[in-house]
Amino acid sequence: AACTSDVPPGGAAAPTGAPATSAPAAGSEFFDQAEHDRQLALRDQTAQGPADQPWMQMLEPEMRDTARYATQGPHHVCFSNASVDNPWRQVGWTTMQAEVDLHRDEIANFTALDAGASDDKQISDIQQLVGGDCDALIVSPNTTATLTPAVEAACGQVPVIVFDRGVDTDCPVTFIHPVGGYAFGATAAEFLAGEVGQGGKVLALRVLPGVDVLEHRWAAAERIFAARGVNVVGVEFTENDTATAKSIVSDYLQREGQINGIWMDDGTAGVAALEAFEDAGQPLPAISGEDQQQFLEKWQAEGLTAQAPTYPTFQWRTAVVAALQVLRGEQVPSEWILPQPTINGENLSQYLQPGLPPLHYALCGCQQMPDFPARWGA
Amino acid sequence: MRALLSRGGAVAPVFAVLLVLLVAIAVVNPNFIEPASLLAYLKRAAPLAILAVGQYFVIVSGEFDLSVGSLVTVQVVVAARLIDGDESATLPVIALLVALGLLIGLLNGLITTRLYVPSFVTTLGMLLVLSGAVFLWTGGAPRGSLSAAFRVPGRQGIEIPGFGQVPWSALILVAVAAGAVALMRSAWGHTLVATGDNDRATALAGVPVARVRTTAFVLSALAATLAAILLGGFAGVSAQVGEGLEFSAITAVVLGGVVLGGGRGSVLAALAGALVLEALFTLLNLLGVSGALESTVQGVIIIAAVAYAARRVGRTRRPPAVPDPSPQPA
Amino acid sequence: MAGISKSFLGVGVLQGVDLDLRPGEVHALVGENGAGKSTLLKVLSGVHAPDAGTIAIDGEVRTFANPRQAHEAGIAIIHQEFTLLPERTVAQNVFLGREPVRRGLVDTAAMGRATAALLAEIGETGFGPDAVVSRLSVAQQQVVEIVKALATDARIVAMDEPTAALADHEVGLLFDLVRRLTARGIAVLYVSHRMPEIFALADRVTVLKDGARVTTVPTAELDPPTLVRLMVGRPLDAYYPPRGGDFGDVRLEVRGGTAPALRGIDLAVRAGEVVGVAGLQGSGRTELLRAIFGADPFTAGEVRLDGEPVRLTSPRRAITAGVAMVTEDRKAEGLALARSVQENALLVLRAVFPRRARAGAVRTRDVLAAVGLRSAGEDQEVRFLSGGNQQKVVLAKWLAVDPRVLLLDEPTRGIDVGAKAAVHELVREQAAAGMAVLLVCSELPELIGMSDRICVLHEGRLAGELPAGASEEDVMALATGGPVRAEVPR
Amino acid sequence: MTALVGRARWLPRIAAGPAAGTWVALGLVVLLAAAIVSARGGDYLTQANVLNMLSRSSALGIVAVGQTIAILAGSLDLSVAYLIGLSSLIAAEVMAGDPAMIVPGVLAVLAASALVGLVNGLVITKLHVNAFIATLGVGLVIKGILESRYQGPAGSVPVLFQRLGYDRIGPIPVSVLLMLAVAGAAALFLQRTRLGHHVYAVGGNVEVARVSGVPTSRTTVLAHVLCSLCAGLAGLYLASRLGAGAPYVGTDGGYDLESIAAVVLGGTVLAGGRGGVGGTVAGVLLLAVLDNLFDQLVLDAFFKDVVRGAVIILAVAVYARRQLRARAQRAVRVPR
Ligand SMILES: Nc1ncnc2c1ncn2[C@@H]1O[C@H](COP(=O)(O)OP(=O)(O)OP(=O)(O)O)[C@@H](O)[C@H]1O
Ligand SMILES: Nc1ncnc2c1ncn2[C@@H]1O[C@H](COP(=O)(O)OP(=O)(O)OP(=O)(O)O)[C@@H](O)[C@H]1O
Ligand SMILES: O[C@@H]1[C@H](O)[C@H](O)CO[C@H]1O
Ligand SMILES: [Mg+2]
Ligand SMILES: [Mg+2]
Repeated sequence: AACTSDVPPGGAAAPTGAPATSAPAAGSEFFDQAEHDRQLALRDQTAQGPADQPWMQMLEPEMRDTARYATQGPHHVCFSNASVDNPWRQVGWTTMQAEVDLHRDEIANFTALDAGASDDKQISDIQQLVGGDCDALIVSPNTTATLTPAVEAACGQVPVIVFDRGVDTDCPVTFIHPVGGYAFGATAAEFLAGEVGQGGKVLALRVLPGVDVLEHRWAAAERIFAARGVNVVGVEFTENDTATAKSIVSDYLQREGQINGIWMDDGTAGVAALEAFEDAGQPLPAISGEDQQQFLEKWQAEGLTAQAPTYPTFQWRTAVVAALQVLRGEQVPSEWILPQPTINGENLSQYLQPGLPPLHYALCGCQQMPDFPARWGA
Repeated sequence: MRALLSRGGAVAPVFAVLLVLLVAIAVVNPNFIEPASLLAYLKRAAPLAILAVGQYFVIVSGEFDLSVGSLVTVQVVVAARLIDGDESATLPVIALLVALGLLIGLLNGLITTRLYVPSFVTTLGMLLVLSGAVFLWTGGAPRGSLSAAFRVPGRQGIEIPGFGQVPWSALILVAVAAGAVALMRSAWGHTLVATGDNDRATALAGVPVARVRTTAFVLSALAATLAAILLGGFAGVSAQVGEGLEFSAITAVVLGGVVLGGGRGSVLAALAGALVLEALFTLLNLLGVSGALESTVQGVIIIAAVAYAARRVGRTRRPPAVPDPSPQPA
Repeated sequence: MAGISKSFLGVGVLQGVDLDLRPGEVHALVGENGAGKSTLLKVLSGVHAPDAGTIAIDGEVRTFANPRQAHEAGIAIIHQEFTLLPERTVAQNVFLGREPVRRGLVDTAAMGRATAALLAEIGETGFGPDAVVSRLSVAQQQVVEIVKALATDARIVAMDEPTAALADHEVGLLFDLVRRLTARGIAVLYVSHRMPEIFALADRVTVLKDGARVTTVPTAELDPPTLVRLMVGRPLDAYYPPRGGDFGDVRLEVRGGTAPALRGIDLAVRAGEVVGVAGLQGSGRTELLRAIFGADPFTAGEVRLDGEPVRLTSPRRAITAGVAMVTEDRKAEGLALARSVQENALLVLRAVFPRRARAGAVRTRDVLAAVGLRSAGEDQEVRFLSGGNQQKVVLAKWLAVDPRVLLLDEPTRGIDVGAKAAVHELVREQAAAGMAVLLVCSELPELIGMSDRICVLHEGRLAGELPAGASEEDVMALATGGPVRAEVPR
Repeated sequence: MTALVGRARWLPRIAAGPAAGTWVALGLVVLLAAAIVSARGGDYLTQANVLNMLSRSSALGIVAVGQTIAILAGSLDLSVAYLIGLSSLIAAEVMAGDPAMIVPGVLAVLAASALVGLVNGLVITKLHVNAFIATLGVGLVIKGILESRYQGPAGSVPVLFQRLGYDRIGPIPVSVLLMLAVAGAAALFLQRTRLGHHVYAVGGNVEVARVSGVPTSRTTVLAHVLCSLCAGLAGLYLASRLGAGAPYVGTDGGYDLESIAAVVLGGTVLAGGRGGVGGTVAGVLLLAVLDNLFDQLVLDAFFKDVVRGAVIILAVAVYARRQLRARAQRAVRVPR
């Protein structure tokens, strides 16, 4: 029998030499100095595009021609989703569907497959979608390195739009993402270093190891804390379980006597961490959270010393917008860098909108969409 | 007390393990032996300990309950959505949670005993159904929020003059333990263990084994409900609260020397198994065993502790990994 | 075997037992329940390692670390407890652990052929090598058990109460087989509580008492009373307790009882009466008792207790109504093996009459004392008791509830002569106190000796009734569907 | 002629076996799926779709075959998911992109997984720890190693090795052939070798197996070694698919509970001693068909879980019913 191979041209994961992520040199594996410096600089850039539509804005775009992808509508748009296993992704997914509904004239069919956080399933999903009659494929990869070959294979057949976690290849028409994890982590760390001062005690709460966007956050923060002489009393993983987070913080309070700051790579357990201070009868620390509803509410109610860097969920809208632009043959940036606003004491009230679910993300960019807020669970 | 803890003269090994761990914690952190610290430890251990008590009933009757973890999540998420910050809704919603727990336990029990589905499968299926259903209902992420009143049992305590604050969790745990011991000493308790040992013989002795086992599943689900109230109270809404709790609870029960397959072991030892697990986490934390290697240490210690417990029990009969309630129309 | 000693958890079970087997002899091993017979066989077959003593075969000292090595040394054993895998076929069971291999794969064809040949040799025609064991009757399973032992080229075959679950004609076939084995020079070690078998088969008898050998004598120099005295340590009345005289009203009545394996059974038992139920293996005796007890209820027909119609649809209902049943398979249906003697004895009380549990504990103790339970105490787990002693616990459990109707399915299976007499006494006492007893017992002399009347089943129907003192021939005639010689109007 | 008769004798037995139900169910679900999809204007039984379903089953199939052996032996293995992750990493790191290192890489994975199986088996038989806890504990140990040594995908496998994950012979993916080969070998092992017979015996009743001269501990250990080897193979396959090793590839795929679910769906009794690989393959395919159907219908991810849970319970309830009926018939057999 004929032997055919679907191995992506050049092979998977490591087309040439070792990919960035392949050699685990302890600690620095996720640190890329150039990218780090670029992101920190990007924080100060002004984004192009409509200020009231941050999901349409872009930083330092290098536009690319897409005329060869232009086809007659209405289109069949496909989406391979890593999972909806956390509230961030849930809000994003809801927003994305709402965005699709805004374009029902152009999108006749929207097929989405959920890989349930399994790389292998997502590879098959992508193969299946590409094997169908999709006009464009949006991918939110589960793991950067391992999804690369599948995405590369897909690039040869349909225009591919990647957002959030990224892949190790340039073949997608555009890669959409906010400024990035280094910027997120650095912003939070700079704020805390300023609040607790040299020698101040900071506890770092992380979700889990191994997700690059999260690793970048800590990699940047770690450097800033070291440079500013902040005493990092612990780095713990919470797996986003509020009870675990609260227990960990209680233990540290007991051990350390007092803690001045809490740094988080993901704000989900922020309120639980603060409650540990309350239950121990301790003053609330300075804290860096995220744009999650319950954290913002707590912030407002308690008048926290806080800051919330964001990793906006509105990028899920951008992916659909970009797909349509590509199918229309309009130019898109080859790397679509979205702004990454930071919530602080001054602009808090501008972002906090009451009545949304506790795990809602404020930067969904969905406030003006039809069925808001009901569709987002209010 | 000794009589309570022992059987045939020998104190169950789990109590020795617990003592060693507590002493080790006290050595690393002398503050630990202060009443406040001990109470805090009990407070933290309470949800798992209560789950272990519930799981004990099921395991000693010869079954498994893998659905408790997802049931805990369901209960917390349901409570948040229904209460949605409304204080006055607290009690009615708690009543509803209890009813839901009752229903799930009943389903687990009836499917296992009436449809003869091995409980490992019943409750594995239930785990999938529950975790899927609750997020289907809430659209993927928890909604609403818990009331302050709902959070009292898990978060607060009662002020006892001259002693300080005693967490409600600790008191509830003591009550659950007392209730469980009383239940196991009743005729029902004896028939429950006999059912786990030989359900055919027990059925022929006039025991309605299907009902007895179903009751065990209901008790387990009610324990999960109580644990959910404490966990939700302790740390608020989360989609992850129940994750992995079924394995922790089963591990705790087995650490207590209770035999998977049924028919052997005491409820207090199962509860002590949960205290051992929690003490183990605390100690590893205190020793600063890095987050990552923690699992490895945990795995080794769990195997060692169970091996130690197994040394005392008869070696001749190796129970099956999964008991088989093979269809036995009684 | 010389100087064999064995103890469990510090309790001595065998003390320096000597035993020699000669080629071609049948050597009977007898003794009370718990005397250590099964333990000795298990030592011989490598299941237990002895604490002291040696085993020599043809003068060569051997030690067996596991059953496999004993197999290889030519020792085969038929255990007291079943050693079959219910989900596997007869051939797979027969060759378990010794599967023939050809070119690396199991030679299933050879296995089937050899099994078929063995089945033919023992005269079994009811099933073949491909039958799944769980589909066989208890007696058929016992046959498989025997074939399994024979399939090895054993020079020593040990049989632990092989006839306990066999019907008479199968016992006969087994005897033929044993004789053929010995003719080939194989030594047979034979454990049984049935006196007639010992005198029919054995060349020599070794008596064990409390784990020590009392004596070994040629059977020719023995008579039953002497043997009993050697075993029990005192002479025993050879007779059954006197029958009751004045029966009360009808306690238990079955009218048109029909179940999958029963057709229109009519039957009545009066207070104080012991009614025997006879029949061949599979004739429906167990089925009848289970139906009355509600374990597999009648699908049609009526049951009355003291004249009142009752619906006994579950054991619980039956027990509440005053019916008790000693089941024939104590391991599978009678005992919670990991629970203590006391737990087991009180189980029914706790389950159905929790208020009476306390008083019941006292009564249980009396019953256990009367049947002579040998245990390390009330807290001992039942699984560590000898087979006969386990049976005594089952009896105690049911007598503790003071039933109105007592259903006994093979109540003396596996218990020693002394205990048997005690059980007979107990049954009579209960009857005298007004209980109605329905007794199934495969040993005809015992059934006849104990019964005030005998109902004979044939293929699920009541073939007839016989009065007290009927002969074995009468019973067998009815049981095999032969001409009715003496029918007694009811 | 005789061959025909011989075969005919087997037919009813196969039809009555526990696996038959699963294959029938599989057939029905495929028909149902085809009907639903074509009613919505889709095309279900296309070659592409069928192959997609098949290749999706490969990893789970290989793991589940191993799990079948462990379960038949009266045990079970909760450590497979972590072992799969570990295996993928070992493969990718040893190979490190070098085609010459493929063989050493494969051998290293097989050695490591055999070792894990050995540990599982020894903990169960020598330390008398229940399989549930033993394999859960060993799984935790591996988890710790993964978490402390790796923070994400690592290593890389050479393109040549990726062909295992991507090549097709004719229309059939190599991975599917690999799964079928593993299943075939396992079936042959279980049905036609002494050790296979002993696996059934130990799972049916350890004590009976022991007094019958079966080396019970060795059999249990062997069952675990084979189960772990299958997990190792699955890890190799996934490494070839991903091009790298990934610590979470096993747990994210849920291969532990899912493989057990597939085995049970295939009619193998959880308590051991009854069942076989044929049913497991059907169980795996059934899960894949359902998954594929859900995808075609674009069902909510959470709804899938609900349906999966219900299907698993329902299927096993049906087997139990069949078994009950079989028993009832046995009791009804009125003597001739
Ligand atoms: N595994 C064990 N652990 C503890 N005690 C045991 C064990 N096996 C047997 N015994 C004890 O050893 C004694 C002898 O038992 P054994 O089974 O050899 O008696 P037996 O002569 O065969 O009696 P029976 O006629 O009732 O079968 C009994 O008291 C029994 O309780
Ligand atoms: N456990 C069982 N499994 C399968 N069939 C059974 C079982 N018990 C009884 N039967 C069937 O029911 C019918 C009646 O058997 P039953 O056991 O009542 O006969 P019996 O006269 O008591 O014989 P035995 O001496 O074997 O107990 C037989 O056809 C038998 O095959
Ligand atoms: O993929 C998302 C984003 O990377 C974000 O950091 C939150 O959690 C992950 O699941
Ligand atoms: Mg014996
Ligand atoms: Mg019978």
